[in-house]
Amino acid sequence: MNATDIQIAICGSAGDGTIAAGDILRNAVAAAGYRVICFDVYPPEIRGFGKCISRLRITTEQSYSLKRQSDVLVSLDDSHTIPHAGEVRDNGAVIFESQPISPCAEGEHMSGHVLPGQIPYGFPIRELAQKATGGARSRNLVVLGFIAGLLGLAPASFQKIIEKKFAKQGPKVVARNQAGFQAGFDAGKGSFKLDDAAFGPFEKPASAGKVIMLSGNAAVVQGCIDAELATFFGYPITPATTIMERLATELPKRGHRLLQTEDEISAMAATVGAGFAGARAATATSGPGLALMAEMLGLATITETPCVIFVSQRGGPSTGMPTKTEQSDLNAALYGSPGDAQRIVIAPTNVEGCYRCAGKAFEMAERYQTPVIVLLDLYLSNRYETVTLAASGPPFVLDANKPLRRLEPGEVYKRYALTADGVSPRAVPGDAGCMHVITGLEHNELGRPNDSAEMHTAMSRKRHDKLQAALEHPDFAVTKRFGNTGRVKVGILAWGSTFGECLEAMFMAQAEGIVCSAMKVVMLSPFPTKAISAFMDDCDAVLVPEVNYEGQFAQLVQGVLARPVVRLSRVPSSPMPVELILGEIRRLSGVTASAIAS
Amino acid sequence: MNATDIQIAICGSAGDGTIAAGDILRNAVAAAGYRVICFDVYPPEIRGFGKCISRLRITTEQSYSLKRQSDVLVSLDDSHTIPHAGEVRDNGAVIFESQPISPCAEGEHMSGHVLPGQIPYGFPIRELAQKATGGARSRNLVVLGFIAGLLGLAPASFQKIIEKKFAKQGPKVVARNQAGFQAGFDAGKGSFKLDDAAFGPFEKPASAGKVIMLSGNAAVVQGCIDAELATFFGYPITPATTIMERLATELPKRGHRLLQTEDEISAMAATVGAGFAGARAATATSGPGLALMAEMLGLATITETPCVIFVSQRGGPSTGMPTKTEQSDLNAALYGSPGDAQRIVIAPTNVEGCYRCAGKAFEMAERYQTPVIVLLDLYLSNRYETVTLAASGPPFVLDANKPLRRLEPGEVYKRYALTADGVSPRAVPGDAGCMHVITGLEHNELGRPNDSAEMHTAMSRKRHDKLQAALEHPDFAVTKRFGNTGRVKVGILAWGSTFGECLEAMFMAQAEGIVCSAMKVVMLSPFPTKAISAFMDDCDAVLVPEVNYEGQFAQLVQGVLARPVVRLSRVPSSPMPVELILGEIRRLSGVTASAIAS
Amino acid sequence: MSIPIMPVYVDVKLREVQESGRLDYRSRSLPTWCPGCGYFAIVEGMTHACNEMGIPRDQAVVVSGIGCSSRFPFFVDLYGVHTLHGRALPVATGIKTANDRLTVIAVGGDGDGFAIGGGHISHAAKRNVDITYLLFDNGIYGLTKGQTSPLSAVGLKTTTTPFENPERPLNPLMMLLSYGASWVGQAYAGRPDHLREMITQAIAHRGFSYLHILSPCVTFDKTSKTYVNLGLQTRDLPESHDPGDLMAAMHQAQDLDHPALGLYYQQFRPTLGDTFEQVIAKSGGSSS
Amino acid sequence: MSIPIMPVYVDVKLREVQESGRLDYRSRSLPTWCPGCGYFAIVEGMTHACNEMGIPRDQAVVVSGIGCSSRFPFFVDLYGVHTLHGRALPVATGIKTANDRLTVIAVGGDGDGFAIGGGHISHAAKRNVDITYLLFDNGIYGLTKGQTSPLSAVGLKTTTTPFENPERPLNPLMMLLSYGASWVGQAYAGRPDHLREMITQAIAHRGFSYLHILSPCVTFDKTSKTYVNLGLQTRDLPESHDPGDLMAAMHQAQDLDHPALGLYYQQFRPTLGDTFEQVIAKSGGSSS
Ligand SMILES: Cc1ncc(C[n+]2csc(CCOP(=O)(O)OP(=O)(O)O)c2C)c(N)n1
Ligand SMILES: Cc1ncc(C[n+]2csc(CCOP(=O)(O)OP(=O)(O)O)c2C)c(N)n1
Ligand code: SF4
Ligand code: SF4
Ligand SMILES: [Mg+2]
Ligand SMILES: [Mg+2]
Repeated sequence: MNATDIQIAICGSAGDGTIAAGDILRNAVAAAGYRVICFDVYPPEIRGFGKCISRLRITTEQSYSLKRQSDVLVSLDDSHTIPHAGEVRDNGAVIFESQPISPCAEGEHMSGHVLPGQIPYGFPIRELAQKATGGARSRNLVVLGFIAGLLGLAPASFQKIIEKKFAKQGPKVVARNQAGFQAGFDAGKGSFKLDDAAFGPFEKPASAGKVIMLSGNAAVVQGCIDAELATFFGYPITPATTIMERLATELPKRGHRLLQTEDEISAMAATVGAGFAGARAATATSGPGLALMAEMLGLATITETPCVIFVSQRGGPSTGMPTKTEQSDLNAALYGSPGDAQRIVIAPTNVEGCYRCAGKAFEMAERYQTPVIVLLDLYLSNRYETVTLAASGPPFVLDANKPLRRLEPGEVYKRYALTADGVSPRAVPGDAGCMHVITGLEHNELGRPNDSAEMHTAMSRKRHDKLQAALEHPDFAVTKRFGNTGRVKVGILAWGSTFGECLEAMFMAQAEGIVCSAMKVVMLSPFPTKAISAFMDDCDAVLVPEVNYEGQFAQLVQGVLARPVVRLSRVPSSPMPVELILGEIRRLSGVTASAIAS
Repeated sequence: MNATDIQIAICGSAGDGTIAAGDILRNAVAAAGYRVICFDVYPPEIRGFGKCISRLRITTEQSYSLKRQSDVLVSLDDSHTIPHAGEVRDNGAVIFESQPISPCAEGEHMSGHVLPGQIPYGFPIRELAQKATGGARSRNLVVLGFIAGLLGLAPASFQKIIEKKFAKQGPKVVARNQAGFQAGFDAGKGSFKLDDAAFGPFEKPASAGKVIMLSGNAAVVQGCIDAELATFFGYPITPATTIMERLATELPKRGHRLLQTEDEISAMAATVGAGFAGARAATATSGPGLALMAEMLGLATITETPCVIFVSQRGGPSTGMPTKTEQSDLNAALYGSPGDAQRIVIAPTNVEGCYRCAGKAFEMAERYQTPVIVLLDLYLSNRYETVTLAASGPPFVLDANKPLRRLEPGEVYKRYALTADGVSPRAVPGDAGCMHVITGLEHNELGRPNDSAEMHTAMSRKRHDKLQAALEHPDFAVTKRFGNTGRVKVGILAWGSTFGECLEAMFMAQAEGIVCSAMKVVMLSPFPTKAISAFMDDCDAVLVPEVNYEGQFAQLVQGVLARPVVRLSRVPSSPMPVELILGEIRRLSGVTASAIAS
Repeated sequence: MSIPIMPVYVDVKLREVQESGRLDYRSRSLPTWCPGCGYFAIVEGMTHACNEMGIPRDQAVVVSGIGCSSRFPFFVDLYGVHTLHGRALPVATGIKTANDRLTVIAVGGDGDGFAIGGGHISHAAKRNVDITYLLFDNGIYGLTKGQTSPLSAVGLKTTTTPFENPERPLNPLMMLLSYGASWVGQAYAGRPDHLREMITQAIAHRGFSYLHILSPCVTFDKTSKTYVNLGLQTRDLPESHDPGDLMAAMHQAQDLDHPALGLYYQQFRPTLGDTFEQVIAKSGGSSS
Repeated sequence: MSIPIMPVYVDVKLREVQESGRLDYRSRSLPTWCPGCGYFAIVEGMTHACNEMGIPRDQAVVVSGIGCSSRFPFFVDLYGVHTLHGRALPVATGIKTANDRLTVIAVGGDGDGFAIGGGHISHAAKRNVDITYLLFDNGIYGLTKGQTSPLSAVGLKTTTTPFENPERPLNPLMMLLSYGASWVGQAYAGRPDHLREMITQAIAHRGFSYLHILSPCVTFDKTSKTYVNLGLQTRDLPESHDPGDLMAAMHQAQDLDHPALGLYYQQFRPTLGDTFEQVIAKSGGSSS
């Protein structure tokens, strides 16, 4: 394959412009037509000099996760970067400052940590910055230029992005950063190239549509906008905050409304209120906020009120690890509300999926009259990928309500009419003559309180059964199988952001000759029993990798199907390492590590 | 068997003194030395004339549930009682007003609804009340007297209870009610006895200890007091309120403290605060309140703070059915808090169990440094049973804390020291030199924020593994098997209040010759994997009856064991009917209904 | 000082109600409250106000929490939401955000409002959400059968304070005034005519209006907020009271022993709907 | 009107602190706040107060919510609870209920206290829980990187109000006064000596004491509550102010443009601990 597949990691401390460099780089290569996937790691401190790493994988076709090993590692702060030397592959490049300001002990300089087989590229970053811009602040731009020069990327797309990014800060700042970039570019281009990383010839992708680069949260926002979200209520919380922040800019421009509420209880309450009133309504939060929404989510379930909740998971339990990713809120999303309070829970596996799930969530909420939780996580919310938007426009239905027929004279409107598909035509305030009261009490078809055995049984059935149709929701894949078809040694069953790593691991296993497949499960509730059961029929062993301690999804699969799976539940405060999954695949397929090694 | 086993149902409207009659009756027979189990059904309305039924089963040895059919049915209001005529067994007695005030249509009078085979006892209730007391208000007492006279119960214990019950309202009221009772008694005694229900000769039970009659909630209170609960924080909610109400009287008398907080979030927060400060601390709520406590429960888990939460379930979801029983908050109790937030969840199956679980919960909370949820339900909270208190005093350990050793000079106290059993010696404010901060953030042994992979993995393991020891908690049966030993056709696996019905059904099935057993599962988290797995090994089929729609416990069993069970999940707004369970046992054991009938 | 007034029974008023056409706003369900409960007068006052103002029935939503008081929406023939305990205001805010044209009235009890829901009031007031909040103050938890509420008097014996409530009650009117509520008034269920008038005014106000309604719970409070006591204690605001003077309003509100009835304070400022439009305008968008 | 005062850096104070012995109350962890953040002065004021009052380190608990401010307990060498967002007060109430002998200090930010935690303040004040509540008002959500708070000024641009905050802020001091808090004061992080004095007084008060501390967020608010602005705006309470006069306190509190520093109001009445003992006595029990 002549295709490009380069992973670059930039590492430094919070003050070095590490994340900004990553941001420019990803935008520039995306503008040049490459596909990217990027994930930044931030320090947990409020402020300070904690370690930041920006990792980007640049490919011709969209990839599914970062690679275990980077092709290029850039150090903006050796003390932070040294422990990461090992993540560069053989013949990969390590770029660092060759002239530190003060003489430093040997062990503290990057040059002493480049491993045999890796290619060191020391160059005078600070000096070039000083010369070109009169200060050291643009070191990150110098480094970017160096990468571009070294790897053979055209400077034009960088220059555009730099222009755009710094425009607000005035022409002086733009000029300074351009100069820094140029100095680095010249140095990089002039370097004698020893490593084998390079950008392949670029081919415009065949697929029509607009390619843009989005973080998971930005994709959610785009999905909301394209689905014409009318009201949003939220309370800030990492890693969901940026959804609200972006919407705060985007919604008013479209004449829509956003309110920062006093807490998550009110955010959820107002979302239900707006949903009841007939508007598309959403909120976004993380685990702690989801806990506070549990009671109100139950009200949405029993009143059958459409609403959408974006939940971006972080490390738990409790306040946990606000800046680390985890998939441990699945149980709370599925079961957090007391009573038999089922709802739809969907979890995208990549950024494109964030966009689709966000838009489709509104359709489903309306069509099935239910709260829909879209379960993200920090890894997905914060990572960037290139996404293709269909040229034909947003693939979302803008009114998925069951039509309400006009009442016969004297007819009393039944908000909870028992119908064949369990969905009752819904009137909203303003609909003439359809006055009714919705309530959290069990009720009859009219919505009046009623706690008889018959009514409670009928209404419980209605609330559960109507959701089954979501498994066949138009234009939405609730599960999808990849890899080998037919009988396989190992089947990987995975959900959420971890699926990308699973897919990479599967490709690697296939390359080793292991017959295996991977199924992504996007709809977690209602449970896609048939599809998953059929998949399991094909597998000698079923592996469920997920980033939580209890194996929450594995427990769900076993709970529904009463069939055993192999759990790979880990809490590494980071995405699941691909090699861990690969190791399990090997083990389950009977291939020993030594057999591979030889 | 010469033993007594009589079930009496008293039915009337809210204003008829129905519940009061049941209350006097159960106290009188308990005082006479019988064992009782009683459950009242109230109307859901704030006020009004809704139907009330008080059902009592009176036995020589403690029984496990109400019987499907009553031996005696008393009508204080025919319109409410008529639909219940069918619940009286063949040759059972139906007691009703023979002289209604106004002539009523035939179909509206009880006499027209007594079924063939049942024995009608019409007598002039109102007239007797009028004559004896000058008014009709004591009709309920007249009826009680009639029952006592008819069935041959000595009046003495009734008279004592009546005295006590009405003492506060003054001697006139007492005298009026005594007179009413006496008039009924004379009438009952004088009646020609046609039915075959009668009280057997009473034998003082061999077991030592004090026998008292308690509702489930009263038993919880007794357990709290005997475990020396020091602080209670609560917010009223049906059916948990009476726990707080009783404690409000009992705690101050013992020098202890109770605070009605502004909501459940604060109740739970204050409970955690008091637990942190070293006091035994508890709160009580129902589903909606549990939802609000979810976030704070997660804090208790990660900070490893002892605290006890009594949750009495009612019909859900949402506000649901506040006056109907259900077992649908299991999922929320197990999984309601985001993150991997395991805690201990125990569920008593009868009133005696309420007492034991309440007291033991404080031991476990301290010993394992964890929140402990005691899961009750309306049926258990409100039903009355006779309970034997051990003569040797409360069976609870009053300080179950791991001893804290004195610090070496210069030693820094490690609140979360990683120990072999996962439990770290706990200092509380006031302990010299042990200052530390507890936090909802992931932390190291000192309690300082730390989100490294190693620490998060170690602490997650600690928090989970330490709970396993609870499965062997001293003097506490986490599961218990009844019925046939060895291989069985059908094994019933049940939890909570429904277990009583399961046991009755099992006895009936055994009587029909079906080889079966029933296992009660008192500890739901951590899951008693070994015991349940071993039980399942013995069963051809495993039946899981529970009063919820989703089969939440069945899902748990399958989730852990990946072995199939047969779900019997129903939401009848009432306890699970014994015959439903029996029917399933028959079906699973291959016995057809017709085979039984013949 | 006014003379104690008898409880208001709905049936007494029935003819009058029918004649006035107010029955249009009554639902098919009869209130399930205890006979004599002060709440009957409130539902009556509310339907009267709707009638007087000619509010279109399908353009109005009544939103409540949980409590005896919160059963209210079932007894009027408007759209309604019987939410969760304490959550009427944020749900109402959501409704109003979605559709400004609706008349939105939140109702609830003293426990619902000042205990569990206490965190929301200041924010509804701050935002000046254009809704009306009718707070039914019986100084007790009625639905759960008689526990102390944050507005219970010192010394009240309840099931959770069997040795007498030791805490002084909150002062709701001072609180609302400190929150910047733009219309603050007080009424009493035993003064039905004044009550109706106040409800009408409160609904008419553009912005967040708060009406505190004293109302006896005849079942669980036999000693404190009874018709007799409230009849004796309540007074009218002085004629001279200026509803534009916040400090004067605060001063009047301080007196919990002799609660004054009437309009304490009124102010006009942009509503939440106005600020949404302002933000949309600033963003360069236009309302949809 | 006072002169703008420079930010207080901890290191500048280090010698002074060491000499005074106040370092005893500082924990091993250095604050992780941004250089120049007003909070440094508060931790300094607090340790000073502990030193002055000779509070035994193992008999005091600092309880916080979540926010930059709520990291506070990690920076003092006392017992501490870093609770959940908004829940410092109820947790503190539980601690005090369990053990009256402890000195309990709750701390938190303006979002923590007046947004998500807003429902708890009135009840802590009503019960007169004998704790001190230090509220750090920077008018913004610091930890989550700069969203509007309920105390943000009108017109402030934040990440959630990119088109300017359209709402007027709440008035925390009026609110606390209306809640019946028994000690209400205000200080400013840029006036460290006064701040320390106020913290000491607040802790010394028997009952619920509320100290509102204005404190710049140098990272996310460059325009509103800055050292320069606050330095220019704050004033002292008039000499003549009588802390026993609630209405005078209300009047002073009304002025948000020129926040007055000092003790607004003080009153002595039974604390929660007292009422527990009163209930125990009435029940015929005796304290254990
Ligand atoms: C989360 C939650 N907690 C508690 C309850 C139980 N509950 C229902 S109504 C109520 C209090 C009612 O008092 P109030 O608001 O004063 O209304 P009233 O009945 O007096 O009109 C309580 C505690 C509930 N439904 N939900
Ligand atoms: C339930 C919950 N919701 C939201 C958050 C996220 N969060 C953490 S701190 C904070 C606000 C902090 O603002 P403030 O209280 O003013 O403190 P500051 O950082 O300004 O000192 C928020 C929204 C959370 N941790 N928990
Ligand atoms: S309990 Fe009290 S508040 Fe409730 S309906 Fe009856 S009188 Fe009214
Ligand atoms: S973000 Fe603001 S409040 Fe937080 S530490 Fe920095 S300056 Fe202080
Ligand atoms: Mg009330
Ligand atoms: Mg703040």
